[in-house]
Amino acid sequence: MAKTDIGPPDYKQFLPPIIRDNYGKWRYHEIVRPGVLKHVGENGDVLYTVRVASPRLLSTDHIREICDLAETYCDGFLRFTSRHNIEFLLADEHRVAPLIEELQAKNYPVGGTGHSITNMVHTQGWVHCHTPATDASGPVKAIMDELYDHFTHMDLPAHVRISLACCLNMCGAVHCSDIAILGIHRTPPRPDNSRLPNVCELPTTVASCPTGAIRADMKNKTVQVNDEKCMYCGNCYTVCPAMPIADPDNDGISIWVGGKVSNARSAPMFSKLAIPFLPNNPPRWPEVVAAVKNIVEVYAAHARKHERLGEWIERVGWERFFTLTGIAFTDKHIDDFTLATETFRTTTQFKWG
Amino acid sequence: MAKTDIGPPDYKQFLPPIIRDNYGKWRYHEIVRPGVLKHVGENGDVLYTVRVASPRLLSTDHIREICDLAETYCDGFLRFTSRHNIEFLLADEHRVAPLIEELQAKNYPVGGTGHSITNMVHTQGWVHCHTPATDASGPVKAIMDELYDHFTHMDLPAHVRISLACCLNMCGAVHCSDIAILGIHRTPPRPDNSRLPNVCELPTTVASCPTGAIRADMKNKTVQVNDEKCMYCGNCYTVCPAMPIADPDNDGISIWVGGKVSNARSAPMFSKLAIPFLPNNPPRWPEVVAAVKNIVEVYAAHARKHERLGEWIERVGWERFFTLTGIAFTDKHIDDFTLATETFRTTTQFKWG
Amino acid sequence: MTDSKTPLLDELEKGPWPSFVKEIKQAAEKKPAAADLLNQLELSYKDRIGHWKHGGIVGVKGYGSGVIGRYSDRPDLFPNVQAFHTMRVNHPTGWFYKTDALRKLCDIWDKHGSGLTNLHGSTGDAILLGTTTEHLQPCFDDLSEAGFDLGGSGSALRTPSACVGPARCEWACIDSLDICYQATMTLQDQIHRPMFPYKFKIKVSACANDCVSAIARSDLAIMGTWKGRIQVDPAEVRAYADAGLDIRGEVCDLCPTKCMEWSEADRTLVIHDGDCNRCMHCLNVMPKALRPGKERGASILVGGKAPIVQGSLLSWVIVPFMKLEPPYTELFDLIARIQDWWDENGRSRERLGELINRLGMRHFLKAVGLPAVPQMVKHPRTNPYVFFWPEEIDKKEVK
Amino acid sequence: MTDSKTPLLDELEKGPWPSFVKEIKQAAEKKPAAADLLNQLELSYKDRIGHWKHGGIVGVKGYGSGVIGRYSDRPDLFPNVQAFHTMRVNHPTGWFYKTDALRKLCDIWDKHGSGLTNLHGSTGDAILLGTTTEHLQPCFDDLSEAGFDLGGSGSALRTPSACVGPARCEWACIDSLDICYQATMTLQDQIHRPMFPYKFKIKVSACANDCVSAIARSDLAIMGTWKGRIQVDPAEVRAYADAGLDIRGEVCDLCPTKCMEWSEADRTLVIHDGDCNRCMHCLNVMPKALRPGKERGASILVGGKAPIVQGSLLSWVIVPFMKLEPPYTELFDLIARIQDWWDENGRSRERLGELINRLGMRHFLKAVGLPAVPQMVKHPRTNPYVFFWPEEIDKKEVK
Ligand code: SRM
Ligand code: SRM
Ligand code: SRM
Ligand code: SRM
Ligand code: SF4
Ligand code: SF4
Ligand code: SF4
Ligand code: SF4
Ligand code: SF4
Ligand code: SF4
Ligand code: SF4
Ligand code: SF4
Repeated sequence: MAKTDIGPPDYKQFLPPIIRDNYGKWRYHEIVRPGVLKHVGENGDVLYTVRVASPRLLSTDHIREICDLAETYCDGFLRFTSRHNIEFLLADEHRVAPLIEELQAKNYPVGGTGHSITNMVHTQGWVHCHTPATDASGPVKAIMDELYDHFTHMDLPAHVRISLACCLNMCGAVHCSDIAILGIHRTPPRPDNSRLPNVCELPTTVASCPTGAIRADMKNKTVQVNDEKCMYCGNCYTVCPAMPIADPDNDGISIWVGGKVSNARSAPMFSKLAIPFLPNNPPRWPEVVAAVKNIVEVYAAHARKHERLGEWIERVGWERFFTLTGIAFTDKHIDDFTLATETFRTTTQFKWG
Repeated sequence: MAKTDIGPPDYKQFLPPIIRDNYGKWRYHEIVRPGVLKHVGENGDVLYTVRVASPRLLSTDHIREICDLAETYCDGFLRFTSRHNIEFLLADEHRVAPLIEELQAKNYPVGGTGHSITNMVHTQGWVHCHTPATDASGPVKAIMDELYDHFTHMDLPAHVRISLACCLNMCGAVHCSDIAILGIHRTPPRPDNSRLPNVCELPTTVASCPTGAIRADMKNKTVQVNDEKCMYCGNCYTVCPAMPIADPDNDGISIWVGGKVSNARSAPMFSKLAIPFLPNNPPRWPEVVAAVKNIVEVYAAHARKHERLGEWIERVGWERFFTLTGIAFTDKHIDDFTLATETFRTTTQFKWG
Repeated sequence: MTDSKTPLLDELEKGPWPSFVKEIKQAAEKKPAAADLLNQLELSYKDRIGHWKHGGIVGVKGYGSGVIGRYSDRPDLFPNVQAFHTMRVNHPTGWFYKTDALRKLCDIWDKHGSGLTNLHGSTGDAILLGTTTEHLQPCFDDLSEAGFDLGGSGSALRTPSACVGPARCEWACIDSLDICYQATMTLQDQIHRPMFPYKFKIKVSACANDCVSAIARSDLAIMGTWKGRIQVDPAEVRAYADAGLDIRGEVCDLCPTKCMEWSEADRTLVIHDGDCNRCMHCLNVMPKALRPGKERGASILVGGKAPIVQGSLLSWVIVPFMKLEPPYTELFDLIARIQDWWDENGRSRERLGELINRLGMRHFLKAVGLPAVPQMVKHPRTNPYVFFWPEEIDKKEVK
Repeated sequence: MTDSKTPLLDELEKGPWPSFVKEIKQAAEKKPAAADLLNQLELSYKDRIGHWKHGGIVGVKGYGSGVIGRYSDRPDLFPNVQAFHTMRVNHPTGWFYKTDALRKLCDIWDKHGSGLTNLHGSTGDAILLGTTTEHLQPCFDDLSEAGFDLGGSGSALRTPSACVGPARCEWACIDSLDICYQATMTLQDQIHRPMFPYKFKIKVSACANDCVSAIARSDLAIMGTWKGRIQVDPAEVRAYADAGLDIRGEVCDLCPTKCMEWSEADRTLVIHDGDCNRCMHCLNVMPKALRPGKERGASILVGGKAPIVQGSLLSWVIVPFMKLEPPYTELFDLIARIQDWWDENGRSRERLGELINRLGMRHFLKAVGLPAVPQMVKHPRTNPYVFFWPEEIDKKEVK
């Protein structure tokens, strides 16, 4: 029988020799051009990294093509980044240009470094998950097609991290992104009274609701949803399959802005609601693409160098953000969950717009 | 029968002629010396205000003495401030010096303007209220004796507003003061099962508890307190007299810092816990006096001009505040009420101390 | 000395700060109640505990508020404070007095009460400290005769208060005194007859310095402000600089929006008013040179309160700008709509802020008819738990 | 063209960004499951709704996690994705590969699955996307043979991840890769056999830039940092200035603690390290001139998570500084104490952060034996609802 609990392969065997030699002894780096990092060791060694975009959803044949490239140019050493890009690791400066040439010939976008828009962290969507309110890969493709030049050029005030999650579970961890695309439902779940008694535990189902909208109906061994208290998070569906919530006409996408993760300059911040709802309009989600593009452009035009989207908004104020982007402010932007009072303006300090 | 609903006397009849003439038409003011304001009207009129401290608790005979002074120097016009000081209003510059002379002779402290410590907003304490965990007037007297020079001199970086409330009801509105003295209980209420059924409504009593520590005991028509969930706020006692909470050995004072109300520079801020507990040590509360003095002195030594206590702390960081003041940080400083998570440090940005 | 009955309190006669003990002793010379107050207080100092019982319900005819009942828990020892109720007298707006009015108050209180007062309580009332149940009505009658009325207590509108404002302040953007006085007069019924789920406080500050702590201490805060440019007198700006003010360091650097630039070279101050959030700091430092803009009005905030029950709240902006001119119809209509909604939905002992928090700001705004604007929030929501109104949803039958 | 069965998806083959549709089509050439995935996805694009059923429980022998069960809701139309489970393969720490290992993965997946993958999932696993129940065990056997193991899913420890750290970054203050790898190896049992109230995630970033989003996305975040002075190379600082970097504007002014001073005159940079909060900004802008201080270790934070159920949380500092050297005993002991407490007290589907919030930080600190320090909070509490421990109270009998 197969061995269990062996854990992943030891990463050390996958480190190229130059990294093994300079492990923990790098002195500095430079971005020599978009997508190309140059790391210099204390001993003068130089490592080049060429970063290319990936659709993340990869076929094995495509992976083999990537392996071919890595073998030709990098002695077979490569890595993936925490945002799903591919990085070719080269000890030999002379191979950098030829690699890039071949990459470009094969339509691999080279970029994603520095003050650019790098790959979008995203999720499964209609490709594999059971709870999505939108697709993942489709909107990502449509958005990145539009923002392509910002991947290959470092022409923004600072890093812009865009992420997508197809439901409120937020597997794409969009809660701290410069721009977050979040699939949302807008109608309450519809308990299937015939199936529910067999497939769901009542107490768990009731407890799953963050707003207490679910009441157990002991007599019928099912549950009732108080539609007024339901904000369509879908958590009840996660724990109880007999409470479907997807709704083609009312599911869609919300847009969030101003989050960040790094501790650089400002502390990490949550993303905040910018646009409560845009329709699911496959295959290219034009409303979503336009909205994201607008935000990026307004940011690029107004922010100062090194200023992340959220830092810029904090400096100029949210009222200014809404004015400049032309996004409508609605009652949905005003929090009404448990920490709502912390977000209300408790000062006369504000701008007119 | 007496007329009802006549409302207060119309304030306009109490305005001195110079104010009536310049109402809404003041051009600027200067603080000519501590306690003396000079307001200049658009037409060049000049109004002098001489501000003196008051113990707030005044006997009628003392009020009459104040009236005498106002009649001698101000044609009988005076006002009180929102912090209980007395203000003599003079149209005639020549009467200012004589007034001050007489005030000083009679031991009225002149001051409380500009970057000073003005009067302490405070409450009833043992003089009149039924829920206090400490006295009000006594600690105020002891503290202001010690800080007297900061009332009569404008020698601090900015305004320092000190307030006192003798219980968590916070009538002294200490929740937004530079330094707040707050009476606290530290033991749970003791339901008096014999009286309770007659004097208290069970549902109201149960509902009064912010932490859900009270359970109705329907059988005995009384309530039970879960000591572990009780944080001694005393609210149950407010709604149900049969739940006394005062405890001479464990009641005392907590100290809070860094609140402010004005919108100048920074938005209004709540006061934050500095010292969880100091004993009730009448008649002069030496531990409390020393603690307040220490905070004022550390602040005075380190803050920049115009920087309120809370603004200074926000700039240097709370870890630095605790280091500089030598105040011990404890688990009690860490919030565990409903908005606690908003106060936890969600960044690696901090100082070592 | 040695045989003082109040050795502990005597300690508080020492020191430069005016002594409340002296006040009580002064009153005690004439009033047995004041003497017993002193003695009971001494006992509290000894026992480290209060000696008042939970207040009872007492009052004057036709009113449900204005009096705080109070009884000693040691009437055996201190019979003259067996009952020791306070009367809250609505102060003249702005706490302005002419001495004749003050003297009248003193005379009435010497006649009916302990001779002790608080000028003023922290809500703003002139507090007459300690009388018996029998004296309440006659005292009220005399007060009324003298032109005074009681303030609020209990689940009523509490005595509104206002900063000194236009009477003596160059920054007043609204007539805080008149607004407060008109509110007090218009809402008399609410002050005297508790009719609400809990207390309701209104405070008026004529600028953002908030000298009556309206944002922190009132359910409804009216805060003067302006639109348009700060009025700059360039000559006076230079005069401040000449007099040694470090305009860059003390003014520009402390401007929260960093919208001011001081050029040392040509000695001019530029303000990018579009970015200014009217915090008042620069005006505070240079009152002679800078004045509020010309289009004036108020921001309205709601929900401020102390911690009981759900925690302290600072007030929240609900109207960024409202013109305020007599008879303040728009303001008073809004207050009425707010109170109606609160009255209808509030639980007992639930302040306005707590109710809004419980039901959600969107319900409040809809009920009182105010549009959502970004000025209402520090930042938009961070959680995705967004409600949509039924009318916003595509009604097609869901399969 | 006109008779494409997937006209909607075809649209997503256009444009410069790499197309996932092309990937699926490529796999579909060999794999009927990929072909049916494509067709079902086209239907979803048409219907604007997903066509997967709620996942079932499937897995491999001895493990409770690592596989996500998935079934089509239209097996009638798409029989080849009737079952379409994913396998989460624990990635090599740092996502480093040599091509032979990657090729082995591909071969195994071509043998057992759809030929489609995610490199990588957002927790970090190499995701093998879509196979049948029958293939799970054989696929696992082949993976194990090739040196791979599954990652976490369900109420288990999830696959830990780490930033590239010392392997390729000059700022690494800890060996993020080794720590992550040791944690992964030490805690194998927790990864494979769900034993907790809910999921638990560990991420390691070797500096405050947090390139694996540890603070936002893990229950336990290990963040490299340093004590002492930033190492400054004055010559390189000048070189940056010479090359045109605006050191005052781009570095000093953006320093959050304003603890840096650049003197244009003598071209020197002074850092008041005592005020520095090690945000990394200045190092980021001038990597050649500035380096982290020499005493290195980590800050430990806990509680980060996405919104379900009680709202998103960013992690909270619980240990400001811990030296981290192999075998990391102090760290692993702390993790064990934390998990024990959570396991004992947590309700089903309650993440660590939510539990701490429910029971109170003081209980957590006491249980895991950590002292309260100011670094744990943005600011001390503002509400007066303070608990005292019984042992802090004067025990004299209360009368
Ligand atoms: C490769 C990668 C780590 C890994 O283990 O995979 C990485 C690598 C580097 N990061 Fe990062 N970061 C990587 C994800 C992140 C993330 C996580 C994320 O985006 O999900 C963050 C936090 C993002 C956020 O704040 O929302 C992150 C925040 C930073 C920062 C801080 C940026 C800021 O100013 O806020 C720096 C510093 C800088 O670039 O000046 C940085 C710097 C760097 C440096 C320069 C470090 C170094 O000296 O080698 C590396 C090249 C950066 C570049 O792309 O220009 N890295 N970096 C990740 C590449 C992702 C990608 O493919 O684009
Ligand atoms: C008389 C009074 C109003 C009243 O209607 O009674 C008043 C009067 C003035 N205040 Fe005030 N303030 C008065 C209570 C307040 C309060 C309320 C409080 O303390 O409870 C505040 C908010 C305090 C807070 O933020 O916690 C307050 C915050 C200010 C500020 C903003 C200070 C800051 O920088 O944060 C100014 C501006 C300044 O002084 O530069 C100000 C300025 C002024 C000016 C200069 C306004 C003017 O041009 O006339 C007045 C003289 C100030 C002085 O004392 O130096 N006043 N002022 C109150 C006097 C209280 C006292 O006896 O000491
Ligand atoms: C007299 C006064 C204190 C003083 O010495 O100045 C006072 C005294 C009492 N307050 Fe107060 N409050 C007084 C101003 C305040 C303020 C300050 C303000 O109005 O600006 C506050 C904080 C602001 C607020 O309202 O939130 C305040 C917040 C409370 C609370 C807590 C309310 C809350 O929602 O958190 C209570 C408890 C209650 O209502 O049951 C309370 C209750 C009480 C009671 C009636 C005690 C009780 O539980 O029944 C006190 C009667 C004392 C006595 O025996 O005379 N008092 N009370 C103030 C009223 C004088 C006046 O009319 O001018
Ligand atoms: C595959 C993946 C998305 C992706 O395409 O990358 C994923 C997919 C699912 N996640 Fe996730 N999560 C994935 C990373 C995350 C992350 C990101 C991270 O780990 O950094 C998060 C946010 C961080 C966090 O954990 O808080 C995340 C937060 C959730 C949640 C909400 C948890 C919460 O406490 O808020 C759920 C709901 C649940 O657990 O029931 C969830 C549930 C799910 C389930 C299992 C659906 C469910 O309700 O049972 C999804 C299965 C999809 C499928 O059919 O394959 N997933 N999930 C990621 C795991 C791949 C991997 O192992 O590498
Ligand atoms: S975000 Fe929601 S729909 Fe998308 S993969 Fe995660 S759980 Fe599934
Ligand atoms: S969708 Fe969310 S809010 Fe609505 S009933 Fe289900 S768990 Fe509750
Ligand atoms: S703070 Fe408490 S004890 Fe003091 S007067 Fe107010 S209610 Fe009474
Ligand atoms: S004192 Fe406060 S916390 Fe304790 S039982 Fe009474 S209401 Fe509850
Ligand atoms: S609030 Fe403003 S207008 Fe009113 S007195 Fe204070 S400074 Fe003047
Ligand atoms: S009022 Fe405040 S924000 Fe406006 S310019 Fe002056 S200092 Fe700046
Ligand atoms: S987190 Fe820091 S150490 Fe790790 S890769 Fe990013 S910048 Fe380098
Ligand atoms: S690391 Fe950040 S806080 Fe420290 S000196 Fe550099 S910029 Fe300033």
